[in-house]
Amino acid sequence: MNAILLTAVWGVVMMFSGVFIKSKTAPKYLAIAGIIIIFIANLLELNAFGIGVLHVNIDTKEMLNISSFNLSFLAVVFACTLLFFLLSGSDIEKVGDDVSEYFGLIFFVLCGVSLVSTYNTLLLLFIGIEILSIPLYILTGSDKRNLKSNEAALKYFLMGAFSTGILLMGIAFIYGGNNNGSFYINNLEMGEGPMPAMIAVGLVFMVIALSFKVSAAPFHFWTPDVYDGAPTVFTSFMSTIVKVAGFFAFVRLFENAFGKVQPQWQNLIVFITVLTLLIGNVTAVFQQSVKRMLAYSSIAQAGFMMLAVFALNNTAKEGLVLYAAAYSIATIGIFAVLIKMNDYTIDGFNGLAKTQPQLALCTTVFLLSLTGIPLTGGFMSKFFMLSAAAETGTRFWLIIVAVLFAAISAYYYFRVIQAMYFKEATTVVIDEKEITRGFKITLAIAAVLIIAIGIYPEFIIGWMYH
Amino acid sequence: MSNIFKFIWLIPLLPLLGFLITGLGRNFLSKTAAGFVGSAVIFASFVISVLAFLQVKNGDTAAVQYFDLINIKAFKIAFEFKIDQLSSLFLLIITGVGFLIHVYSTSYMHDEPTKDFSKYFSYLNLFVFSMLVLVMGGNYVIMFIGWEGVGLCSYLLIGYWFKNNEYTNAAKKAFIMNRIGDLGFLLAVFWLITKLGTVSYDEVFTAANIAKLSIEDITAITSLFFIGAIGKSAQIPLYSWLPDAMAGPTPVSALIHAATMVTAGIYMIARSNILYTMAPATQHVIAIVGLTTAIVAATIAIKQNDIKKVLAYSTVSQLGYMFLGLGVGAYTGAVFHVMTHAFFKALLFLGAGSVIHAMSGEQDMRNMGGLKKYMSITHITFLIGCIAIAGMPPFSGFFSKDEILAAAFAEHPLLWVAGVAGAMMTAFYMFRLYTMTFLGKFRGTQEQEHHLHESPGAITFPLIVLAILAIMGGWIGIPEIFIHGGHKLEAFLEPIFAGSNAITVKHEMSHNTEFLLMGISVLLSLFALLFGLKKFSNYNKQSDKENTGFAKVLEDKWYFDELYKKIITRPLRNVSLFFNNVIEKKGIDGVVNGTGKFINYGSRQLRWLQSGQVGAYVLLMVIGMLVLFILQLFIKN
Amino acid sequence: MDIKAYIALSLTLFIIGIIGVLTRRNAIIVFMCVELMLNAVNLLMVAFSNMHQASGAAKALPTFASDAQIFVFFIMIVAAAEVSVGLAIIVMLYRNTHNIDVSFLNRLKN
Amino acid sequence: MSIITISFILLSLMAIGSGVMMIASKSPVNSILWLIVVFFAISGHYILLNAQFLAIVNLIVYAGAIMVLFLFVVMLMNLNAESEPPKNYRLQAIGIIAGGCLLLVLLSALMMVKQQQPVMLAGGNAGLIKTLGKVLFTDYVLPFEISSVLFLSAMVGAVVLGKKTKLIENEN
Amino acid sequence: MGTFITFPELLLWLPLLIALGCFFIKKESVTKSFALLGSLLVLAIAIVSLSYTSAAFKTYNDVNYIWLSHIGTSFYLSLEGAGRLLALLTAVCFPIIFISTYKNSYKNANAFYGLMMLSQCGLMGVFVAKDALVFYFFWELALIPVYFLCSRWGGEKSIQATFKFFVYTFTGSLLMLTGIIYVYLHTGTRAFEDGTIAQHSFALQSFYNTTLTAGEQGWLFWLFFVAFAIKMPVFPFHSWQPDTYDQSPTSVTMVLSGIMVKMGLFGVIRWLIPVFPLAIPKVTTLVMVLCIAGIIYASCIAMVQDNLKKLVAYSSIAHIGLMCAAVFAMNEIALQGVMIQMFNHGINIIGLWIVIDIIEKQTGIKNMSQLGGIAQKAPALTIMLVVIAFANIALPLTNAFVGEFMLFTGVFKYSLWMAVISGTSVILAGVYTLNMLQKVLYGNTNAVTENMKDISLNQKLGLGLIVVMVFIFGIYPQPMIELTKTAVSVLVSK
Repeated sequence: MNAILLTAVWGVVMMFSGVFIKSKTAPKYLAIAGIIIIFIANLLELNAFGIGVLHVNIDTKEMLNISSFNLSFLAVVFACTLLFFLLSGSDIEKVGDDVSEYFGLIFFVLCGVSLVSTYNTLLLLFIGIEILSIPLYILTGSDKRNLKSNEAALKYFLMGAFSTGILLMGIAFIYGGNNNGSFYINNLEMGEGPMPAMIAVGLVFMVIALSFKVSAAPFHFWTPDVYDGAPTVFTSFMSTIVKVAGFFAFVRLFENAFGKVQPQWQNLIVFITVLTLLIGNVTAVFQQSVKRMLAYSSIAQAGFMMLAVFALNNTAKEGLVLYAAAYSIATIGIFAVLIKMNDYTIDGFNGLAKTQPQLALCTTVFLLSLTGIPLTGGFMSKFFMLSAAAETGTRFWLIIVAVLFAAISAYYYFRVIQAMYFKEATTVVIDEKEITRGFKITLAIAAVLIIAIGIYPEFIIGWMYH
Repeated sequence: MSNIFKFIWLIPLLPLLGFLITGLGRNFLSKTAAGFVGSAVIFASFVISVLAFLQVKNGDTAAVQYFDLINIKAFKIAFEFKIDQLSSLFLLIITGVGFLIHVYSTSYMHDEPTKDFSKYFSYLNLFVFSMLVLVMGGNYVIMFIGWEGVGLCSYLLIGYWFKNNEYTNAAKKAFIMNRIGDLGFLLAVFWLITKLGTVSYDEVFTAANIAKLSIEDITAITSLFFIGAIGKSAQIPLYSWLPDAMAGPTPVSALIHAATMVTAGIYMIARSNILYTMAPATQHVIAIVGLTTAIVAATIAIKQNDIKKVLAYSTVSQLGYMFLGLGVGAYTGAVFHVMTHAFFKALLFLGAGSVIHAMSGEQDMRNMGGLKKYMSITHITFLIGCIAIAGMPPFSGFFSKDEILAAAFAEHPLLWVAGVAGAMMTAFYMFRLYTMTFLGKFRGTQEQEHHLHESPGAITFPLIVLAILAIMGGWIGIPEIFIHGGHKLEAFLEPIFAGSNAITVKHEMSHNTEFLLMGISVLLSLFALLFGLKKFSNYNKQSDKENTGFAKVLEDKWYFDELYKKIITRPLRNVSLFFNNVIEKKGIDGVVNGTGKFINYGSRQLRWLQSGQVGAYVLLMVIGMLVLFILQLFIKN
Repeated sequence: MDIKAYIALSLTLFIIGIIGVLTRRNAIIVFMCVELMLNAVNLLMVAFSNMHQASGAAKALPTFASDAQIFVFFIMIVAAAEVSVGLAIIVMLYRNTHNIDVSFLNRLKN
Repeated sequence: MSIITISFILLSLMAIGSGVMMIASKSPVNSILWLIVVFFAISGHYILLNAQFLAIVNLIVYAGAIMVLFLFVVMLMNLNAESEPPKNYRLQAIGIIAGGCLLLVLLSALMMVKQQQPVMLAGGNAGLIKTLGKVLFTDYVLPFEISSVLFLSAMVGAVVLGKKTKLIENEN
Repeated sequence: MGTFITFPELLLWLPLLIALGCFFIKKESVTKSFALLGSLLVLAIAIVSLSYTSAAFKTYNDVNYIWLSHIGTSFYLSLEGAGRLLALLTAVCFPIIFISTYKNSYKNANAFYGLMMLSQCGLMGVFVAKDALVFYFFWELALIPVYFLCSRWGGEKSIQATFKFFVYTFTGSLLMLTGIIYVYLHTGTRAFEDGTIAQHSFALQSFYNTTLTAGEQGWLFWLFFVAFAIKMPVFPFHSWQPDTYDQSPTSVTMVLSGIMVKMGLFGVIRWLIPVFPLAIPKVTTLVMVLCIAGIIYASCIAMVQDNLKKLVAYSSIAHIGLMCAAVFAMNEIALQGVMIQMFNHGINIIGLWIVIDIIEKQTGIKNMSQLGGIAQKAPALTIMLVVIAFANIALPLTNAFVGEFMLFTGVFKYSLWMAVISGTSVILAGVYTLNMLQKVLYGNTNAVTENMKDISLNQKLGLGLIVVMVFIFGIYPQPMIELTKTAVSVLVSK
């Protein structure tokens, strides 16, 4: 509850700050302060400091379900956002004139994230998703002078609206199909037997809509274009925090509402997972632009996260939180470096290790994490996902397929590493002035975090059992 | 000096020390020092060998274990030496002849640079070491150590003049052909280990252990061992390395290819005689292979013009005789022939070396002739050697060869007929060689003639000693029919072959038959000898025609090398190239790279899905929805 | 009325919307088709609400009768918000390119 | 056949027909007008279903506000029939077939259910403003408040996107 | 848990510390000496640990830290059996590599040596891990530094070659990971000292005690085996190897061929055969046929190779194939042979690489046909090469003989024909090795080899050490056998 309220309030604060504060850099600090407050408030609610649960208590009519699992996920989200602000905050300032509005919108998105990770009714799921999406449409188009940004915004918007329609259709059928006439996801009275046709139809609609949100194939088509067209800072935010929130919503819905009839819809998820892994990994191979490659990589990673939806057990949930942390930190880190680059193609990274060894090292850690090399968080999270999928005891071939695609992923991630370390730079790769000491330190902290998750993931998983 | 057996480890160790000193010190040692060290260690070994021999003669034998080479539950292989009648006899031959060759070498190799001179001696020492390990070894693995060791040394010595690619090719050929045999040897050892869990002679040859082996086992083991022997002792089909091995310095040819290394196969079979006696099938094969080799090699020798080549083929031929002996169960005869052959063949080679030395490296007999007057000692000793190898009584070769032939006759008269034919050829080509070299007129260049001289003492001394041995060496094995109790060697070796003798059926021959056979073979050989002498005494280079027909076949060594090239070397190379170029590059690597290419291709194709058109995206999504709905609603899990 | 009639009607409208999205290239009309889809959902929801009322299921929840209608109300709210943002995006694009044909949106592909 | 059934059929035909016309008509303005007709038909259905409040809101919000906004935009851009580029009939056909298949699949799945589930028409007080208002401000206060965030962001978005800035074609 | 530091920890952390140290040293010469001294220290520890092998010293050799207890894994290291031998090999090889390449200069030497030491750490980890997850961690970790080393300091095509190598092995490892997960889910519970009771366990012992059916073991076997087979590499998974060996900087090639390939064999010995005992009888024939086909195949290709490095690479494939075949022969002789041969092969092949490196560094050529006459110019080098080359083809009294003898005996015990066919490699190996010697060393000098200098002192030292080991372990191999005897008997009794 703390998180939802504070994010909404801080969004408003940010908006007003634009009126009162004229400085272009000040909103960043305000936003950082805000996210720290939210983070701490969230931890307080989680009782992470051991001083008892501190939270705003509002009677939500059980429309929200606040558990330590949800809160630990939110903690990860806020921590990642903090990292995002620290690394890329100054780049938000460069997107356009309305800096404080951008920050405000980001806080609204976070509000949406908080909603979709704690919702207990389909209504709040719907509203949450919309709160999460609408600011993103705006942020995507925020680089107004850039036609690519415009185009991305329109594509995103049209397809997003389309998916909203599908989501609602799904909700309608689920509502119609269950005998309770209820929107509460844990009150649908799903028996063990075969689902009624209406529920089945609604379920498929929901799968489609949520797959769209998490950019799982074949509903991923917006992703590369939007991620590519959006201002890079916002791509960074969208492809990480927003995406993992989508997964969280996905898992919550299917665990609570349809967990009992899992065998009846697992085939859908398997189909989507395999297709996502295939399209994400294979298409990424040919990309020349790192930004676009990361877009496809985010699809590929989504394929892995789909395994959590496939498995829906405790390990899967732990794994999802881990995945959220590892994937977000790594991707935010890479994007933070990418933004500073003069050239977004892979060749643009040539020789980075010469001029900026620390940056190159950190980027390497991030890329290794995304590949899933041990000692990095990426490995641990993938490992949890695979374990979770294997624990179901069915379709073991799925995880073999998954690892084979993971092997392909090495192909494109390592191209960047090769460029940085083994190739000579032809032009100036990076604007030296942009790389402040603080930036380097933050990046290093991110890298250390990745390794910390890889070595001892229990410090995050531990939150879930507070 | 109560028990010399305590010191037998010195016998191989001394040459090893010599190897290390001359090898490591090749930059510091003078030629004299190197030659001295090299020869002295062999002499010391010889002395100990003699002492050991004397003790063995008193009926003492010993098997000494030093440490475990491999000791696991399944089996144990110890580093052990065995001194008995057989090995002590071989020790004498090896160290004795070896020593003479060392002495000879000090002079023969004197023109080499100091470093290479030292290197040469270190190789020689190492060779002697390996050979000693081979014969002293108390089990097959130790024997194998020496077995491969001599192969290595012969490789090093043949390729001694490594700048010449021909020579290194010969070295390579020798090693590889030996290795083919070694594989057979190894497999036999594996077989023994698998069946018996031991390779120690003392344990393998016990009745209890042999009883564990089926007749198939024994046949297989003996055949495999025989393959080893074929390689090492240059029998058909693995004989062709030996003539090529003449690329090495001549003393090396004498040492390796006459006196010691090639006899390893005979030693090994004699050592395992009991197994062979129990495997008559193998024995028949051995006899036939031996005989074939003896005759084929002899025919080739007739048409060779290189003095060393003739000797080399004669070696092959003589080895064939020894195998014939082994094949017909005349183990003593074979060993006897090994001994006599060591004397006269070393003598012949060294004599040839002396000639070559005098001729400034010329080896073609067509350019020699009339050397008699320039090199009297060499001439006389060489003549003795020739008579000995031709099997004229009472020279050593007569006794040993006769014993083999007698045994062959007892086995089957045809074997004897073929053997005699071979003996005739031997007499013929040896005297062809002798005549072309020493008799007639000198056919070389003026310059060569000017240089002709008798060799120095270090060369002639071994010749003289060996000539004496070539005459008298056979007297320890005079058959019963001449003197009662004359065959001292047989009596000496009796304990070794006792097991075999016990189970073989003795074909007793009447004395008359024996005399008759002896007479016929001697007469025929004498006839061939004289024919050779006559035919080539007026040899003229100009009148020598190009060989045609069968003679050409003989001159070209029955086209064995070409055959190998055609059926082994070239196909193997083609297969390898096929592996490398097709299977490896196109096949296996092609699949691996193809996977990468396929993914790349897929990537290029898949990205066309991402057309940028919202309409197309939605269409694809709708199709996806359709699929999912059908999957969920109409396909039952 | 049987609920199936409503389901059929609203699905038909929904699919008409989808077909519109598929076939039309004018961004505004595409957007309108999405609105049609939303309305189809709204209709279905109200119909379901009445269906539940008719079957008298789940009396335990006090608000169940109005739930769906409230939901529809929220859908309308969201639709309105979406429209404001959507039209802003369309206008922005139009200002930059003087075209709102979605098939010209192909700077981003592959 | 009762009057309700007849009106249901009429309204349905009206809704479907206008919907088809909307996607079929060339001129954007016509499309908008056909869509408004659809909204009216749906409002009619709401009344049949005894959801008076929604019927009104539908007219006010959709037909009144949203569609007018659309109309404004279309007018502002001066779009007309000719501005729509020539159509790609093959793509359209594929689109229609795909959509049709989808409809077929869904309907065949849903209509197979034998059991009848009647819909209550013209009865109950769930759709009354009073009832709805009470529920909205008690039980649904959280979503209601939260949706203000939605509006705020939409408002901010409209402002951020609507402000005029000069265009630099930046092909990065 | 004892409070003292144990041997496996020392062997693991020391290289890591040295690696970190190297990264921070700027001066090349200092880095070199630092890395060399460090690796010598590791060697010293490894040697000292040899005197604490008996069961009484278990606390010196075992260490078990709680780590991720709720998923049933702990940081469990143990120095024993085959692992001890290979850890020793790792410890021995690095100083030799450093010594013999001491004169080579590298760009960014600190990074080079740091990464080398990192790879040592990874290798040590593989050999001492007794927990599947820890094993997998180090299995991958050993790969990463090597990837960077090969790509950064390798030949002109090194990036592609190394990348192929990386993706290939990575794919294999990932398949193994799925296998590990599957087995893990079929283990029993594991109780920890801190009171946690995990549902399943990653401990090696639990892996041995799983209740997998024969059918499951059958396909799980292949998941593991592919990973190991790629690493070894066994035909037909070998195609990464010649290119990588060819393109890598030679000191890395030494690590790769000397030690890393043993990871595969080690994996088979410790993690494959005992875990899937029911699968073994079914697959043995197929695996052995693969191995033996690989022996002949690789030997044949080696015969027609002109590139010196590729020749050695293919010869290594043949040797490893034999070892792998012997492992699957599953008898005491064969396994004992494998144990010591793993060590010996490592020593010998590193020796070969050192020589090749010297030749390549001096002449810039690795094609045999362009070389020749080196024997005249560099007699010391020639002697070393001849000794090592003959050791490589297992001449008696060299270290490899004992190993290969036992390997062949073991294979023979399993099947006569397999022994015969694989035995022909003895001949083929002779052919290509002698070809190499002839083309490189003998004949007349040419323009390239005209100015060849003999080896320097450090190279002499490095090669000398190898030659000494070649003979010591060739003449008296029993101590090495003793070291692994118990491990073998445990394995055989399984």
